[in-house]
Amino acid sequence: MDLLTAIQSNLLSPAVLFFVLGVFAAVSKSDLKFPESLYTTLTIYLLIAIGFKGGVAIHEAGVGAVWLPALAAMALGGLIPLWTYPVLRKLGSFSIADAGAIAAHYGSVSAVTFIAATNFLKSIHEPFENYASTFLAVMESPAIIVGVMLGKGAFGGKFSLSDQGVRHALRDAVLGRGVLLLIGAMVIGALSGKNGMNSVEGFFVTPFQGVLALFLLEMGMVAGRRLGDLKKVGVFLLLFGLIAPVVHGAAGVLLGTWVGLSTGGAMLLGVLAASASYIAAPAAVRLSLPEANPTYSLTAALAITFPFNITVGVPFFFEIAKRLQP
Amino acid sequence: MDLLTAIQSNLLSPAVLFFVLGVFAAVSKSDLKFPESLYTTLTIYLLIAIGFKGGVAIHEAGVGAVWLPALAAMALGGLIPLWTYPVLRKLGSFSIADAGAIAAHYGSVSAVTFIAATNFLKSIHEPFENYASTFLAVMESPAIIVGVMLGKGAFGGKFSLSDQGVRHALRDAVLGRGVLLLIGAMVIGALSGKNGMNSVEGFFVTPFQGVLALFLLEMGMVAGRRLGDLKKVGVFLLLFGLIAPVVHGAAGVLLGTWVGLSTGGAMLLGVLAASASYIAAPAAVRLSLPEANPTYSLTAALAITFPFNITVGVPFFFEIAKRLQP
Amino acid sequence: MDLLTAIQSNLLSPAVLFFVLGVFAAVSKSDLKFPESLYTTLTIYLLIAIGFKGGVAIHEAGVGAVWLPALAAMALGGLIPLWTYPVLRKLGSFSIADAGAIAAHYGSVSAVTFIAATNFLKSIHEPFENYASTFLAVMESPAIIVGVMLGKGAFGGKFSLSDQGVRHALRDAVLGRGVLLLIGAMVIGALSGKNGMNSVEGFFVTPFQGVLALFLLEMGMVAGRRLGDLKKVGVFLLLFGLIAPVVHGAAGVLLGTWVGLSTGGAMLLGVLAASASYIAAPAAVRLSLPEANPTYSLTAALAITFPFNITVGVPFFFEIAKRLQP
Amino acid sequence: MNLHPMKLVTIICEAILEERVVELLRESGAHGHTAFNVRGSGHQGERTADITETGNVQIQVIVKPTVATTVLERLHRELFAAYAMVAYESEVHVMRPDKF
Amino acid sequence: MNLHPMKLVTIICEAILEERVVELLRESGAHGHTAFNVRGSGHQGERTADITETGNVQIQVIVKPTVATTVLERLHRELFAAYAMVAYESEVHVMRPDKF
Amino acid sequence: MNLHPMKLVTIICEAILEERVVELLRESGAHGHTAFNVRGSGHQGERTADITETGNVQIQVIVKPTVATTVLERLHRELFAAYAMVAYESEVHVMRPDKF
Ligand SMILES: Nc1ncnc2c1ncn2[C@@H]1O[C@H](COP(=O)(O)O)[C@@H](O)[C@H]1O
Ligand SMILES: Nc1ncnc2c1ncn2[C@@H]1O[C@H](COP(=O)(O)O)[C@@H](O)[C@H]1O
Ligand SMILES: Nc1ncnc2c1ncn2[C@@H]1O[C@H](COP(=O)(O)O)[C@@H](O)[C@H]1O
Ligand code: NA
Ligand code: NA
Ligand code: NA
Repeated sequence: MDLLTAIQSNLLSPAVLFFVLGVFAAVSKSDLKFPESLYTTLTIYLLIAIGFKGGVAIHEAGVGAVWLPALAAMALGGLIPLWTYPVLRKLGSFSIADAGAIAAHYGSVSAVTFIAATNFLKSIHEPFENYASTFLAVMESPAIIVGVMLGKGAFGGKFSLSDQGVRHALRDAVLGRGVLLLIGAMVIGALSGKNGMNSVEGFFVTPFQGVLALFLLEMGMVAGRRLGDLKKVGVFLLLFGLIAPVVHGAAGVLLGTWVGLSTGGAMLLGVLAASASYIAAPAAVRLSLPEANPTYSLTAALAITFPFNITVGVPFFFEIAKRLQP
Repeated sequence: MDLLTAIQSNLLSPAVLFFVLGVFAAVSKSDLKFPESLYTTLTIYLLIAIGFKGGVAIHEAGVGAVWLPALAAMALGGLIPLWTYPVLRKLGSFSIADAGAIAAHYGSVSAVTFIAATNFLKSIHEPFENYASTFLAVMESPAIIVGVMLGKGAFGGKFSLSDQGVRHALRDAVLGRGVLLLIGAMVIGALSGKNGMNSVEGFFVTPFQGVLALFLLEMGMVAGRRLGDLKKVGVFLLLFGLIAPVVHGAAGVLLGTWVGLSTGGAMLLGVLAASASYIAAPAAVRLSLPEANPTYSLTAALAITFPFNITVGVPFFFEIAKRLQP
Repeated sequence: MDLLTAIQSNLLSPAVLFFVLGVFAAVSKSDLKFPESLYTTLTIYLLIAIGFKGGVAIHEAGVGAVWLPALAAMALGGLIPLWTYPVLRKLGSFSIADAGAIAAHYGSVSAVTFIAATNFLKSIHEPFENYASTFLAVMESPAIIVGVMLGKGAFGGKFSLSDQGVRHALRDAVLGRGVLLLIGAMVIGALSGKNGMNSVEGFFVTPFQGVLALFLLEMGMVAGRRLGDLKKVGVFLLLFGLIAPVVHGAAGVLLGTWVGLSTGGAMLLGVLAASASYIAAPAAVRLSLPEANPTYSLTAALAITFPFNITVGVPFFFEIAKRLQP
Repeated sequence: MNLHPMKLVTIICEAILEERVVELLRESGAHGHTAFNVRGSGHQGERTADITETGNVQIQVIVKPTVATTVLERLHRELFAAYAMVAYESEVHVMRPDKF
Repeated sequence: MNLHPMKLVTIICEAILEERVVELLRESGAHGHTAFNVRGSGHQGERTADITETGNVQIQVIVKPTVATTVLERLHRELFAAYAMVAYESEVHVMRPDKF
Repeated sequence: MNLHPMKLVTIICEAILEERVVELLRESGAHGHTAFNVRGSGHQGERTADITETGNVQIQVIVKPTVATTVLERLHRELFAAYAMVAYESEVHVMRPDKF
């Protein structure tokens, strides 16, 4: 399949189409509204399902195969803010807090983008390391910590652990429900193995794609409500939201290939690097960098980078991964 | 299978029995209560699932096969209030607002009644046009618009688009979440076709019947709480709630047969015509015709016509469709 | 499989591991929180699913096979408080109200413990009477009624049906949503039989184990929050929470064997007797015995007896059942 | 426009008490009430709302001053001692005094 | 610390009216509002919150006294007669009066 | 029956602040609190409650007048500038003044 066919088939997947429907619902001011508990429930479900499947994969592959690429993924997440921050400061003229906030979002990761990428691989029957969700789990926190430190002016000495907001934020970044559910379910998957999978497959695997579609309908509504903010964020951030994923994605694919991942696996690491967090990072950043304007980071992550990744980015990073594979 | 066996097997389906359990829970004042978010979630799920399946069917059958019966269905929905209204005014002595309100409910449709009918067809292995849910989608709004206009005294000149309630109501009728989810999911199904279906089948098809049973448990509780209102609505409305579905159902089957639908398809159009809305219509009517007493329309639609249709009506309209088939 | 292997494999089941994850989440003060409606929804789902499966089993086995063991189960439930109460009064020096409250909890049953036990049997391919959930349904109420009467000082003459709390509590014990859903779904299962099962299997059976795991994650959090109360309840109650299930479980297995149940069935009756209620009983007891301290009964039932049963108790009672079988 | 003084009594208590409190309000002469689920903390410790058993409910009722007194006195006598509960009264103004 | 008197208007009504009431508030000069779902009972009978159609919503708005009067008068004129609804005013104190 | 005047402080703010605000209340001398999720609009725009990140929480606390002042002042100093937030004080009457 060539890049264009891949993009097209990706665009016609139910998940992407439900995202578009959500955007339409928001823009047309329909009275469709998800109950908050549904959103929370879907989040819990998706995180457990990904984590559990990853854990079963670790059980099969052995920790020996996983630790090196996982460490590489973690490092990449923590490093991304270090080059994103100066770009945002110098070229984008953002305040210290805003630059740190945006850097935290783009270093951290989006679980749904990751799932969309695995779906794409499955749809073209491309194999990949099933334990790749480990990368997702370890990439969520480091960038948030680094970004918050940068946004607090860590290098100007204003960063302090006695700041209540920072304390709450760091605790949430390390022990937030996202990390807890992903890692927790992963450990459970690794402990219970194939037997465990057989028993819960009918809930965590069979309906998974449909649940994802439902979740993307809601994400579409949330993103759609932010479309109006696109004007406020300015041309620079708009371009940043398109270029950053391309750069980070390429870096991720490269690193993945280098540590010996398959084409599919390297592409997934690229997608993770390219993705920007819109669940864990916003909450942690809001608590610790209140002077940062959430409109910038959230609009860029959710209304620009996320749609770019799940439509064009996913097949694009796959193309890169194919060409880089030795 | 003869009519009686059909009725009996229909009565013993889990869906109908869970409805009865719900009525019992309400009447016995049990402390069973569904959280509101569960009801909303079930509604969203059912609408998306029906719409999506219908869309995939359109993908297979081609729009060419669908447009004529869909147009006929739409027209039927818009016409039903035109004869229902004078009957309610003259024979029932209802006020203008009340007659318009009830007419809107009976012209519009009930998604759950439609599903119960497709289940019945599946249980007796009777084929039908899978795209029939298109009829459901296009029949929801027209009757509401016509009924509200009648109830506002459209012909006496009191109807006005500058009335805030009317504006809100019409917008909801045309772009309410019911229509949005049904048509949206339908378009997605038509675009993503068999491939899309394969990926989300485990969520939107496999557990569907069970989710419906759960939803009917809740509907039973809602209907059960209205049983006490049966005394208030009077004998005329009680009879209307039983005769209207028979007349509308027969008209629907006739029209369906005439535009070339199969026995199953004609029966489904009959069931839709016979059904009365208790989700979209009540909200729209309440907003635009506040002087109408909701007890009349809701009790008739939910506590009389709905149970009649899902128990006796469904097999009955099938019987008619069989006899009319050339 | 010997007892130790059985315990080990039981400990590594996803359900038990998710319970542990929940305890960890609570103890580590993570921000993970389930929405209330999710908890209610999971409860409704689990009760209907168990009840329905039991009903289908009654349909197959015939009421003739079920009534005797069901009656025995019911009697056992009502009798347990009669010996538990004096022990708590004399040896534990609890007040009349507290002793009655705890006795009510330990006579009543825990649905999730029951499910964990059936899972264990399935995992070791041990057959059991599928209608055993009938025992669960009939054992919930009697102990609550007896326990509340004891706690009200029934024998000292202070018990009175004109007490509002008692009236509410008894009505809930007999017609609470737990009993209503279990018995209601059971009747529906018995009426709709294999056909009904075929239609709703994809919802009430396929995802069941996974839903249970999710529910146990929440139960783990609830139990984890009670761990701090372990100090408050004292050594006596701690021991009681471990010894009572062993004694009651052995009695249940004995009775089950005696009325002719299979090894698996006798073990299930034992598990039910051993289990302590933490849903129906707490609510009913709180309403009718407000002077009883809920910390005692809930902590014992939820933080001691429940974990004991689902980890060690289940394989242990199976071992007893095997040895008792003629 | 004429506004008339009324009392708003707010009761925050264990969720399982809702039905009993509403019954008590009706018996005391209230013609309506409003309720919703809340979480909180107090002398009986933390009350989380993720399961019904540990959740709270907030019940609000607008009544005439005399009814407010009856309500608070009955709550005091019948429920305060045994349950996690807070109740307070405040002054509000309504347009249709005959409604309450 | 300086506290400034403001009016808190509370409206409890059928859930489907939320959008209309919020529009009315904005038109009357309010600069914000807060809303949440509730259940209740009153002259129009019991309103259970398990389905949106029969649920209520409670809307709270802090406004200047003159705006409060406008809001209550418009509610009275436009919505009181036809819908299940209760509205009342009470006195609150805020720190940033220019916010309202 | 004796009723005692107390202050009810109501805080409406971004949902993610709940834990911090409750901590602040405890530090200021409150012995309890009540909280629930709400939606709303204000100077920071609309806050819909369908996802936690954009939802609000309403926190209510009954305290002695001096504690109310401390609470409002600390909110003003520490949180008002940076977050979507409204806080106000009102007068309520309780039966058990030692509880607060
Ligand atoms: N000072 C307070 N301010 C606001 N709500 C309170 C206060 N104290 C208690 N509550 C509420 O009332 C419930 C019962 O209080 P208590 O009986 O003190 O445990 C708590 O769970 C809170 O929801
Ligand atoms: N006396 C009251 N106190 C508190 N809330 C009330 C009262 N009367 C009515 N309500 C609320 O307002 C809604 C509409 O009232 P009504 O128009 O009287 O049916 C009810 O469903 C309750 O939620
Ligand atoms: N005038 C008002 N009346 C009632 N609630 C308000 C008002 N203004 C703001 N709020 C609430 O306080 C939140 C934060 O307000 P703001 O900081 O102005 O955006 C809003 O989302 C509303 O829930
Ligand atoms: Na990233
Ligand atoms: Na119709
Ligand atoms: Na027991």
